Amino acid sequence: MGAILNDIWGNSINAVKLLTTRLGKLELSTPLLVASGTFDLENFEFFDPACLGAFVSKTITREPKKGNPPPRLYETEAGLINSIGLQNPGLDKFIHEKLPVYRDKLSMPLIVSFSGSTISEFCQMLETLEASAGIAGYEVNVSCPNVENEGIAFGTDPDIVFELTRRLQEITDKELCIKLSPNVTDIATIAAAAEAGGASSLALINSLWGMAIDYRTGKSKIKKGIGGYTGCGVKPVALALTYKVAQAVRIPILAMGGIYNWQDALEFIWAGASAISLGTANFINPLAAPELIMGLGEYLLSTKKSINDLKGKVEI
Amino acid sequence: MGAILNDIWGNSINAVKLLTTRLGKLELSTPLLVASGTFDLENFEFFDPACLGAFVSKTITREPKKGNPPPRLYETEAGLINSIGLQNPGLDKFIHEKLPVYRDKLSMPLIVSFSGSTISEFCQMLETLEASAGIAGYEVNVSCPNVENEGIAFGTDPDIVFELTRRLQEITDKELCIKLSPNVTDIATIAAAAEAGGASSLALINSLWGMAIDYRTGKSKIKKGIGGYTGCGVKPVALALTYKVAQAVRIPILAMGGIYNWQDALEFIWAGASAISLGTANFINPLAAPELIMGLGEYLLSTKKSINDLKGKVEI
Amino acid sequence: MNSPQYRQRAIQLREELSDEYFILWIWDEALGAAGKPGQFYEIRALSSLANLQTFHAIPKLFKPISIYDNQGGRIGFMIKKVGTGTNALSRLRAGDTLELIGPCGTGFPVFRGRRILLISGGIGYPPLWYLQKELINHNQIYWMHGGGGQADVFPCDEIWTEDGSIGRKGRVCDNLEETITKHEVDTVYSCGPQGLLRTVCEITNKLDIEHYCSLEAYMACGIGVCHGCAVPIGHPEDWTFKRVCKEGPVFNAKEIRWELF
Amino acid sequence: MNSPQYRQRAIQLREELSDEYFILWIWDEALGAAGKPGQFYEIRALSSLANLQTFHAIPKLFKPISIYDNQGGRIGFMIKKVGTGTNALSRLRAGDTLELIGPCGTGFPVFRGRRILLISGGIGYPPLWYLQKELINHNQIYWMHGGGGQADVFPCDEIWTEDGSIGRKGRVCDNLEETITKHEVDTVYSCGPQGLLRTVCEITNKLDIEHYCSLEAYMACGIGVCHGCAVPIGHPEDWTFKRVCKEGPVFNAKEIRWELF
Ligand SMILES: Cc1cc2nc3c(=O)[nH]c(=O)nc-3n(C[C@H](O)[C@H](O)[C@H](O)COP(=O)(O)OP(=O)(O)OC[C@H]3O[C@@H](n4cnc5c(N)ncnc54)[C@H](O)[C@@H]3O)c2cc1C
Ligand SMILES: Cc1cc2nc3c(=O)[nH]c(=O)nc-3n(C[C@H](O)[C@H](O)[C@H](O)COP(=O)(O)OP(=O)(O)OC[C@H]3O[C@@H](n4cnc5c(N)ncnc54)[C@H](O)[C@@H]3O)c2cc1C
Ligand SMILES: Cc1cc2nc3c(=O)[nH]c(=O)nc-3n(C[C@H](O)[C@H](O)[C@H](O)COP(=O)(O)O)c2cc1C
Ligand SMILES: Cc1cc2nc3c(=O)[nH]c(=O)nc-3n(C[C@H](O)[C@H](O)[C@H](O)COP(=O)(O)O)c2cc1C
Ligand code: FES
Ligand code: FES
Repeated sequence: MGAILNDIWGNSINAVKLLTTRLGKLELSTPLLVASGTFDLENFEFFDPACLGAFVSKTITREPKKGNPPPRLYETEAGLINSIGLQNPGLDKFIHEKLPVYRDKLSMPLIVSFSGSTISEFCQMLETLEASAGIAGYEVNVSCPNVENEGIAFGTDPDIVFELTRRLQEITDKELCIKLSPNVTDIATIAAAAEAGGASSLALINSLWGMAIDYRTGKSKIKKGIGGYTGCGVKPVALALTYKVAQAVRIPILAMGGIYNWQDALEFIWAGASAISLGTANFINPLAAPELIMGLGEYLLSTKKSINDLKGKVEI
Repeated sequence: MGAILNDIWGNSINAVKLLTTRLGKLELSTPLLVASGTFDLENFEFFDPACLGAFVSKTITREPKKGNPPPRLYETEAGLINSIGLQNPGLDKFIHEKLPVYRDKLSMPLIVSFSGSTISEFCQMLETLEASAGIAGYEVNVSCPNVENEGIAFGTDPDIVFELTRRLQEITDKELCIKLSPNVTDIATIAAAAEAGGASSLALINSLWGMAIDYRTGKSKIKKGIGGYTGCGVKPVALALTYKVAQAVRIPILAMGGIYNWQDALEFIWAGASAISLGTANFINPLAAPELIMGLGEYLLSTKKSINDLKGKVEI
Repeated sequence: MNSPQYRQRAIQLREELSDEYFILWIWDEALGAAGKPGQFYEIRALSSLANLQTFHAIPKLFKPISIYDNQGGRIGFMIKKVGTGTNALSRLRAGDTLELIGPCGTGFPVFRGRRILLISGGIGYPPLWYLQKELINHNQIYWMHGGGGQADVFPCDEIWTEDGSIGRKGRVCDNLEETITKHEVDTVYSCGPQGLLRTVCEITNKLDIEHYCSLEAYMACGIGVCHGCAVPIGHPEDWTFKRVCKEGPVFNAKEIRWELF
Repeated sequence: MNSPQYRQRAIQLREELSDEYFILWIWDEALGAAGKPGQFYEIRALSSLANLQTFHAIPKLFKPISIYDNQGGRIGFMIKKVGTGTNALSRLRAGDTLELIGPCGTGFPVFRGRRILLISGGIGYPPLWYLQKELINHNQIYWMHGGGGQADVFPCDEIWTEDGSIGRKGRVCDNLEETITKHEVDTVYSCGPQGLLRTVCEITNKLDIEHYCSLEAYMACGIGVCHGCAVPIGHPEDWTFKRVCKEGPVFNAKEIRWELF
């Protein structure tokens, strides 16, 4: 692994071994990933890419998406509200313009996040992506409204999640990770449905609903009103849901939601995560990734434990 | 109204008028209440009770409840996780020991919070409470698991909420406020069900799920694992849900969730709340209530607006 | 003054004991008159909710700290830095403002004519200091205190350290049964970490000796309203959760249901 | 240096302009060589995530601040205190550490032999200061600046204040059409509050004059990855959301779709 870790641990091969983890079909050199929509190649100007076990790209849809009107961001006392509206260039442009660059530049597995508004749209997209080289796996973003089903988000209905996953796993042999929304009554049932459908891993959480209003003027800080809430303030929720899902499924969990440092990462690993992602933290601290991986590596070395030894071993 | 306000506003009758609000059947002298389980008579040692428009007591159940094993509390970066487990002396002791004291000591309307595990238990409790003097209204805590319905919490099923509310409103003519849980896929439908069933107001939010783990030892900070997350970090979520519910119903909303100061209170009023409650803030700042009401009063005076003028007028 | 009060008081003096331990002194005659040994205050370095708007710093909970000393209004808090709250307190200097809620809890029962053993571990020392001053003229007292190492021990009759750096090496409860017998102890007061208190309770229960034990708990309100600080108290078949901040922190050792912790 | 870099740099000098405005100077030759007028940095008072554990203070986002001056590595940021982030910056003194991400964005196009009008409002001044130094020897420049009152205005050719406390009374764009005609302006550069920029765009579009307008947006990443800073840019029938931090902050006035803001 990268120079960055060797610098700290004096070429210690042990730390490197302790950090490896498995996310479904992927063997990762570190348990650290980046959350879809919060990270891109530009961030590699700030640190050594070897920190990352895999790279998750921003969610794409079949057609280009303009995204939501501004303002799209507001920082609260303990997190961030965003309302990007899945702005993206669409599947074609992704495959012809972004993917070749990723193939060229990325030194770690690429996980492509995508979303659709009908099951067949998801399937078509996956078929097209399967025809392209350089993709190690998929993160399926099911938080888009389902046009076949009264606009209810895919991710809130276990039957739809089951059916969607079943259809998708028929198309690909690569890593198939379903990304769950926290804004549901019973995330464990949805997680179990994804597992039953054939998902090889789960990612959680996507953003919580959040809102902020200018107390002087009464104006919503976000143009669309309600946005997605992420960062430090959502950590207790993300951790609770990670634990719930870990109790309900056997497939690996990629956990995220308010992870800012290695201590946070450990909480999620104890709760049952096989890997973790940095999202909002990338904005708050450009060096969040290397600092996390160094702290985690040092902790593992000092306790002589691997990710696997700690995973899910929370004591209740 | 109380000396505390007159001190600040020079006996200004205007501020007093501007602060009045209506919560269903109750005319309140201020829009400030206290969240069930976070406040009791002891707090009145700290400030003038005239700050409060009404008093909400800790949730009672028919039988006494021992509550959850310790540790029950953990403070996170931006809030509090609790796992009290509805410890309470039960309905009988409440009526014979607590209620007389409240009747004696409270200078504002008393709203009694109660909970049950079957619809008939809720009804029986309400009948018993109706026979007692000194109660201005009820807050119905529907976050207890429903024993008739596979242990699923009452508050997560719109049909049950409708039926429960319908039955309860037949028993009482007093204020009937249904307190909603935020841990649901679609709070607006549940709110609408409560309104259709005959609720005269809604309270929200109860606590979010939350968890914290000691990163060194892997031990859950809360004995039961998952607890209820409240305070500053939940504010964006509470505000989003308040707005959603305000769009879905016409009955008044008693909003709470991370309100710490008057600026926070205003955000919820803009979003559609007729009244607001302080919960976790009572622990963080013993003077949160008077400071909030003074700040809010000064704001209303300076803008010559009443609660009613601002309520729900958020600009999206 | 029956119920806990809220006050903001200037720190009169700060005493440095070691890197980890320090004492904050305030002055308040009325509070001084109200406090009893074993009672505590919820205290905090002055924090303003206004900070939320200006600095985006979120104020945190108060922390329970025993009355260490009370000289008719000169009230002392002896504090060990262990985490966020106590570290914030450790940054305070004379002249800075302390927020207080208290006095909280019920305190120790005070007797006359007894043969008393005080036993404390680490930060269990401060409440016993205040207690022994109340007991000293009317009872025979033997005080044993233990800690991790040299920094964790304070004046008393018998010192134990786990690393053996001063006093006897081991845990302060290692010889407890013999000490109780040798000194013909009839009443024990204890305060310290859970593990220690549990052992002391086992021994005094076995010997059937009166024992008042001051428990710790994570607290939110400190005044009995939130039920966050509950501990299981009562008879094995008939116990309830009592509040450390209201019915406690001192409980009769016979009634503490350790098996339910 | 094509992409923004992350640096921590000591503040060399802090210059006080008024209660609300100040300048922070740092020194970095490589960054100095990379920066162009109209570009900006995401900056912050050094915050550590370690604070989360020790002080429970949650670090916040960086804030976009234009390059105000750049003398071959002596880089200045002129800042107005308006909220949390800029207030944290205002507490910095010489010797303190600044965190920087940049240079960000594309900056202003630079021409020769033009008749240029610079128009700025409030905190739109700093990027135009750096720009006019680049333009001054090769163009004819007229600079108009407006602000609320005396504290908000800085050296230029024509000053406006809303309260009339100094210069002409009114908004800096009140006489804009005449000024453009009188000075035979062919190129306009603008920066300032949205309302002002919108008016300036309307006028220059009507007169069909080249106009480069530097927009503001709330930012998270500052480097083009989050799409949080989007503004609608393009033709009325064929526009997309462009990123102020990457394709901007400077846009061609004709392409800014104000009707979609
Ligand atoms: C009635 C009572 C009287 C006390 N008297 C004193 C005193 O006189 N002097 C003194 O220094 N301390 C005293 N304590 C302990 C003191 O309250 C805690 O050390 C303090 O609350 C820790 O807060 P923190 O924010 O610094 O640490 P945190 O960041 O909350 O925690 C640091 C570590 O301490 C543990 N911890 C936190 N709070 C407690 C607790 N209440 N009990 C056990 N472990 C805890 C955490 O799990 C963590 O490992 C007393 C406690 C009680 C309940
Ligand atoms: C490309 C660019 C260059 C800039 N250059 C400078 C500069 O050289 N000097 C300077 O002082 N400022 C500059 N700004 C503005 C500066 O970034 C904001 O003032 C700052 O982000 C406010 O942050 P805060 O935390 O202090 O205030 P906040 O607490 O975030 O907000 C305070 C008030 O300002 C409003 N506000 C916050 N951010 C913005 C924003 N980006 N645009 C409009 N309103 C906002 C809020 O709604 C609120 O009313 C620039 C902005 C951009 C986008
Ligand atoms: C600006 C922004 C953009 C995001 N875009 C996406 C996206 O395109 N697809 C997706 O699945 N999640 C998206 N997310 C959610 C994150 O991937 C992640 O699930 C969430 O931020 C929680 O993690 P955090 O608290 O560490 O940020 C976005 C989050 C932010 C803040
Ligand atoms: C310690 C504690 C105890 C609570 N007990 C109850 C309760 O008995 N009944 C209830 O309906 N809500 C209870 N709640 C939830 C609060 O009433 C309130 O809904 C929640 O705390 C959100 O508001 P806040 O963020 O202002 O605290 C409790 C919350 C806390 C922190
Ligand atoms: S801390 Fe709230 S009841 Fe004891
Ligand atoms: S601020 Fe993230 S893309 Fe511009």
